[in-house]
Amino acid sequence: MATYTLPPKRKKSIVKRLKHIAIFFAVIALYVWTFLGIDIDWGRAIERAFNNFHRVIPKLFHPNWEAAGEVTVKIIETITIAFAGSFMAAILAIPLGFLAAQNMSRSRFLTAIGKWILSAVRAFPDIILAILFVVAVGPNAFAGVLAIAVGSTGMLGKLYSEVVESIDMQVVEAMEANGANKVQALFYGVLPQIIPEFLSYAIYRFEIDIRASSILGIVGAGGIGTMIIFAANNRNWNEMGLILLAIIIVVTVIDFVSARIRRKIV
Amino acid sequence: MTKQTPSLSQTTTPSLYPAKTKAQVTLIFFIVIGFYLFSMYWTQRKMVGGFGDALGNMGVVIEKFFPPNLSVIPAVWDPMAQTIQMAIIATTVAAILTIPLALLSAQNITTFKPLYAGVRTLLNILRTIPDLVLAVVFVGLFGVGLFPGIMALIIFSLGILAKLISETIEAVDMNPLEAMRAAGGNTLQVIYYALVPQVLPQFTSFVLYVFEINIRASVVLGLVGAGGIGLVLDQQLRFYNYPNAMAIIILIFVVVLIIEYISNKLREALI
Amino acid sequence: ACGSSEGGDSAEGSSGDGGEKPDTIVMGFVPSQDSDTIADTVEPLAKRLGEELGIEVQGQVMTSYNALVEAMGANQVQVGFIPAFGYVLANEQYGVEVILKSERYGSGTYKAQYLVRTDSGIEELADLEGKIWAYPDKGSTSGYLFPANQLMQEFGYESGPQLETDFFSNTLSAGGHDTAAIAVYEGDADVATTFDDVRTELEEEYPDVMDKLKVIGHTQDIPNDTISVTKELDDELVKEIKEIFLSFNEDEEMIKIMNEVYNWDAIIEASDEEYTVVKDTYQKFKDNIEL
Amino acid sequence: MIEFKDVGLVYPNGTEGLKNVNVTIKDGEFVVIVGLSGAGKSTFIRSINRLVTPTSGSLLIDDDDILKYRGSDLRKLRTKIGMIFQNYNLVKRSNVLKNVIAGRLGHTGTIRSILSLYKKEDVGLAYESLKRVNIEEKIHNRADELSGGQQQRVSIARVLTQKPNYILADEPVASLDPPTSHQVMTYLKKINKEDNITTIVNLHFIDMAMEYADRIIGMRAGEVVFDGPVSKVTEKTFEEIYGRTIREDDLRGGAKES
Amino acid sequence: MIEFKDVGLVYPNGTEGLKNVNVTIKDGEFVVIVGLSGAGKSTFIRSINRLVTPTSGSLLIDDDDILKYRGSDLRKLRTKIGMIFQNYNLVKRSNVLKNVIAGRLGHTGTIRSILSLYKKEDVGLAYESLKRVNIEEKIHNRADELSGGQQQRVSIARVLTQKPNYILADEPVASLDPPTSHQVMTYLKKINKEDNITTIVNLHFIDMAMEYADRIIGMRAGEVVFDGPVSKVTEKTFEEIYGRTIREDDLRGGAKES
Ligand SMILES: Nc1ncnc2c1ncn2[C@@H]1O[C@H](COP(=O)(O)OP(=O)(O)OP(=O)(O)O)[C@@H](O)[C@H]1O
Ligand SMILES: Nc1ncnc2c1ncn2[C@@H]1O[C@H](COP(=O)(O)OP(=O)(O)OP(=O)(O)O)[C@@H](O)[C@H]1O
Ligand SMILES: [Mg+2]
Ligand SMILES: [Mg+2]
Repeated sequence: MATYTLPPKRKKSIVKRLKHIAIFFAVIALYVWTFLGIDIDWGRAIERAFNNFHRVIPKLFHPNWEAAGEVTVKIIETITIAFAGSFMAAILAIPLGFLAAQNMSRSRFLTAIGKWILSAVRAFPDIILAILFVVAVGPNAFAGVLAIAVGSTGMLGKLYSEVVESIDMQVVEAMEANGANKVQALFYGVLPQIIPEFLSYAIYRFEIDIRASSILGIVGAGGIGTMIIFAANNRNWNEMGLILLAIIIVVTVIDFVSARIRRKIV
Repeated sequence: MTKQTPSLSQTTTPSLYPAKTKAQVTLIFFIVIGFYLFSMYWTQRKMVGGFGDALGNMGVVIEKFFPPNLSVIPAVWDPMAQTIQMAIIATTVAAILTIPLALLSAQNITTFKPLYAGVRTLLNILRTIPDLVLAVVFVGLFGVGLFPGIMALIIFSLGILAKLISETIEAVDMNPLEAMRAAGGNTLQVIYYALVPQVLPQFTSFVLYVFEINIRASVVLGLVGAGGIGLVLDQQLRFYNYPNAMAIIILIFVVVLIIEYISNKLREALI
Repeated sequence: ACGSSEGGDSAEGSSGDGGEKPDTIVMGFVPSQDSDTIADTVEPLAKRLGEELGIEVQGQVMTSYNALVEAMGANQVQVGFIPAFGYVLANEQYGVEVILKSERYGSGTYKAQYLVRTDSGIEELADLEGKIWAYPDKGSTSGYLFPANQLMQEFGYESGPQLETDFFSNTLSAGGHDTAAIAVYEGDADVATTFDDVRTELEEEYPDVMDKLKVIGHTQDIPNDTISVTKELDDELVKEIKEIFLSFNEDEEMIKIMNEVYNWDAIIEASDEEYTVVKDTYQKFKDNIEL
Repeated sequence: MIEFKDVGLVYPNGTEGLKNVNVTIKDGEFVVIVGLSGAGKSTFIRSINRLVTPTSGSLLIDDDDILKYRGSDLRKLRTKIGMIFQNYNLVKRSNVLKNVIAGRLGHTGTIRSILSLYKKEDVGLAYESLKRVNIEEKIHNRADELSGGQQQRVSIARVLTQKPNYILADEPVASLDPPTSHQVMTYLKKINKEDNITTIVNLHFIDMAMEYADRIIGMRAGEVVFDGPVSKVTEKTFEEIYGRTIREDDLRGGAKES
Repeated sequence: MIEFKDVGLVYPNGTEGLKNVNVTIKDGEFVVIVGLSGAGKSTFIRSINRLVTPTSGSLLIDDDDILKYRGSDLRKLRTKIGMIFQNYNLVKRSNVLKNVIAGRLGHTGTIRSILSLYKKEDVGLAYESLKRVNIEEKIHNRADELSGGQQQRVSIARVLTQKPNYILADEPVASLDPPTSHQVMTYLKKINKEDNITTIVNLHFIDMAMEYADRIIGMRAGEVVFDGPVSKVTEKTFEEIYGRTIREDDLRGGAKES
């Protein structure tokens, strides 16, 4: 085989190269810091897991059927709470999502405000949201609804804004070329592009909210969350097994139903 | 040059959607709204107070959190660092484990149906388990400490990541993969050359997103003895040191913002 | 964020502020972790109370006493079943008053214990110096506050943090009494401070726990969980509530329920003074708990 | 009538999109703009409905300078100018009828359009337009179920529904294969003749331009270098537009690399 | 040499992609396949490197029946057949060099290629190939920064780097404008002549086919309806391929809707 001339090396600016080297070492340093900071005795952990395996795992697979009735009632309660909360969040997140989307407003300031609000909501721990709503409406399921609504708005708003940022703006331009005003362009050009994603994210969040056990326990909303906490405190693994089974079934059913609804609407 | 005037008889004016679709969508709509109204009624039936003082009551509590006692921040830096370290380890391990799982649960890569369906089901089940349950079960298995916390975060992140990334993989342009195959590449080479560059930016941003989630999940982990900032926050609340708690919340917020900033920068660099 | 729906139609009306008799009473219950069975319902008590009072009584179980304290502060909850420490906070913040407390094993108080491995060679509290201490969490009366206070007095430390770093070599916040005990059982810590006696709860999973772990000491008496009321509640009504609860002690059926569900023998009268000891302990930790 | 008077356009980054353009387009004409990539064809066309705004000169439509239009004036202007895009710019997830009826947005109140309460005659008009481009049987299909040529026909129907006085088409056939391209051009021409709508089209293919245009405008580097009827196109015209003499390849718009 | 012997292909859904195809292609030929959309052109070409597998008959390459190839045999086969696609199929986010060197994947060990440890001569070969299509100065650009024509040239360079005995090109110019199309065809022809690589190309445009091909194969509904040198193409050939007589439009591959 003939020898070929090699291509010229890529001309990278020194700044860029230094930047890459800096990032490389920063990452290495981060991991060194991490592993130095966290000491875990792996051998012991594994040995321990081995010893404890029989105490926990088999029991999870032998659900305590006696609690079936109660679990059913509680999970239905949880579904209603999670549904009402996610629904409110799905609506609340829309204006925030649009506010935080870069391509929806020319004002970088407004966008930044939107993003900040969403980050702030997400940084707020569940327990404090829970306390606030208990204080507002008393300890009951509705406090759970409100806590879930606000807690979910942060994540949904962020996801929504990313969806809005990814739409095809040419279509919006075509609407404007028709003489449509901003609102019309929104309804005809933007909404059809985002509705399916908004919907799937809302449903995804609904799933997560069904699992939002700790917050519901705190506000006294009842529901499956309280059961999880008590099963854990009482080391009742058999009951935990049943609760898990119930959650898996419910989430799977929701997955199935929502997939069908999505297919209709997408 | 006759401008055609549209004939406006009923028969030539079609409806916007076929009647069937219309009926179905309307039905779904009413079911959803109906269930919402029912849920609202159901969850409010035990409400005693009404909304009269809701905001006032909240105001009273919120006031107690202010002004935040920022002087505690130096003291809580250690647990914060511990939380970040836990999140780093959990996210890294989850990101590595996600790669094979996401490939196996992407329909366009794993053409062998049973394998695909199996992995997908496994991931769906993983995703259903509440983080608190994971934490409790792992404490049961490994005893208290950082390890069960990290394990819970890993499993929790794995469920989310693998789903998001397998969806990204399913959306890639398959043409370059075909081109690589046509050039004689084997499966690994095809994936590495044609698939990896396409999913890398999304992968990074999802991983960072999960990292952020993991930082916040540490609040839950504190409850089961996994340490970190969550434990400290919980202690401050229990002792009614709300201004201290607020300072910690602000610290978490700032950390999340920084991660978000880095995440955006990295994404820009990669896309 | 919360204004998006109309008022609760089913609510009977507003709960009275200051001295009026409300239509509905809400009873909040934070189960005590310092007990070997953790009850998950307040329903039987609420139902009976409602019947006797002729007022609707709603019972809600909550998992955080912070939330219950705040709810009582906002008068969203009028009657609270609060553990000792939670009561102290509620009293300090919102003037919540204790009227009754539970009686277990024939006593209105309980103790915390120091658990060590039988083969560890630790015999008395003084041997604990330089060891690893596992406690459930810092908000636990029996798991942290009382033992810490006792050790501080006995060995002359000023504050909790000082005790943790200077007396002990290391500490472990285990999240629960059971996990604290297990940490010692497994060798991750040398001493656990828990309620007396957490080992009974673990016997099923760890059959040899009674032999492998031994108690080397107890703290002073801690008053049991309270039944407290908000200051807005009408005095007459409070009196009535108190009497009804006390009357349960004569009721065969209720005694059975209380025993089965809450592990209580009886409900007895209590006064704020009994909790002074908890209050004092809390005061010691309040300001230096911030690490 | 559209009159460009000394129109110039400098993009924010300094690129000169249009230089000193003077062109008058009479009602009912079918004008094709040709030129190399980057010559300024799109800029020219998009100036007319103010998707871009020239930075100098004046641009009169029906004797009114549109360069000073803002807000509702602009929307009114756009209502009477229909536009067809290279990538059709249909809302892929909406069905054909909904896409087409979007052409009436400028004539419909905001509330009414949000609630999808169209006037019967608007729906009728939309259906009529679909019939004119022979695609009425796809009325309830989603736009993304259609082939490229069908999508472009839907976008023509959308413009027809708008009942514009002018139609602008920015490389309407660049994404289509040759037979479909001819189909689409044929429809455009037909509409131009039947409804007497002034039509301005950008094209890459000079032979296709010659086949359909009444008049050809050649652009190069932002300037108009040729403007005249098809019959006046000569070898020299090609030289002006492409910067070299005509070759056999140019008949397919082609050029071998030298 | 490539020999189709009674080759048939039925897709899983029942569509007959190929029917009874008997064709022999000698080494060094430049063959163009023409036919309507859906005629089976792609199926024909993709059978040769087994991206699709015929369901009957036998397909010999260098006297070996490739239809029974699996696994590593198949990869070895593909290594000696280069393929060019309509949409270039480059990895948009990778740079040009990385895309081109991917042509050597079949010759490189898995570990080596994942660690990006290319042999010096492979890199040199890639650079040489880029030079041959005159695009060496873009070597470090990302693929998505290039224009369509440039991307197609990169994909030709990728194939050249593969050093194949055969080149298959499935409508390599369908996404390109005419001048660029000719450029790309010219490069393909040049490589065919210089390296004596057997080249098989699908085209829509019959006139472009005539300009570059040594031999034309016409397909219709999965069958070969014409096979002969360019000189033998007559009006009748068009009839056979398109099902009607030749019209002016066919020279641009166009057809007005009747
Ligand atoms: N938004 C913009 N910002 C800056 N420069 C632009 C912008 N749009 C176009 N240009 C530049 O203006 C010049 C004219 O562009 P224009 O799009 O009008 O060309 P064109 O003839 O339509 O080309 P093509 O055939 O590629 O569509 C080009 O140099 C282009 O790079
Ligand atoms: N994967 C497939 N599954 C089922 N049928 C297919 C598949 N691929 C192609 N076909 C069908 O096989 C026939 C031949 O298709 P092929 O792609 O070979 O045509 P073509 O001549 O390349 O057309 P075009 O010019 O549109 O690319 C068509 O009827 C097509 O619909
Ligand atoms: Mg253009
Ligand atoms: Mg094809």
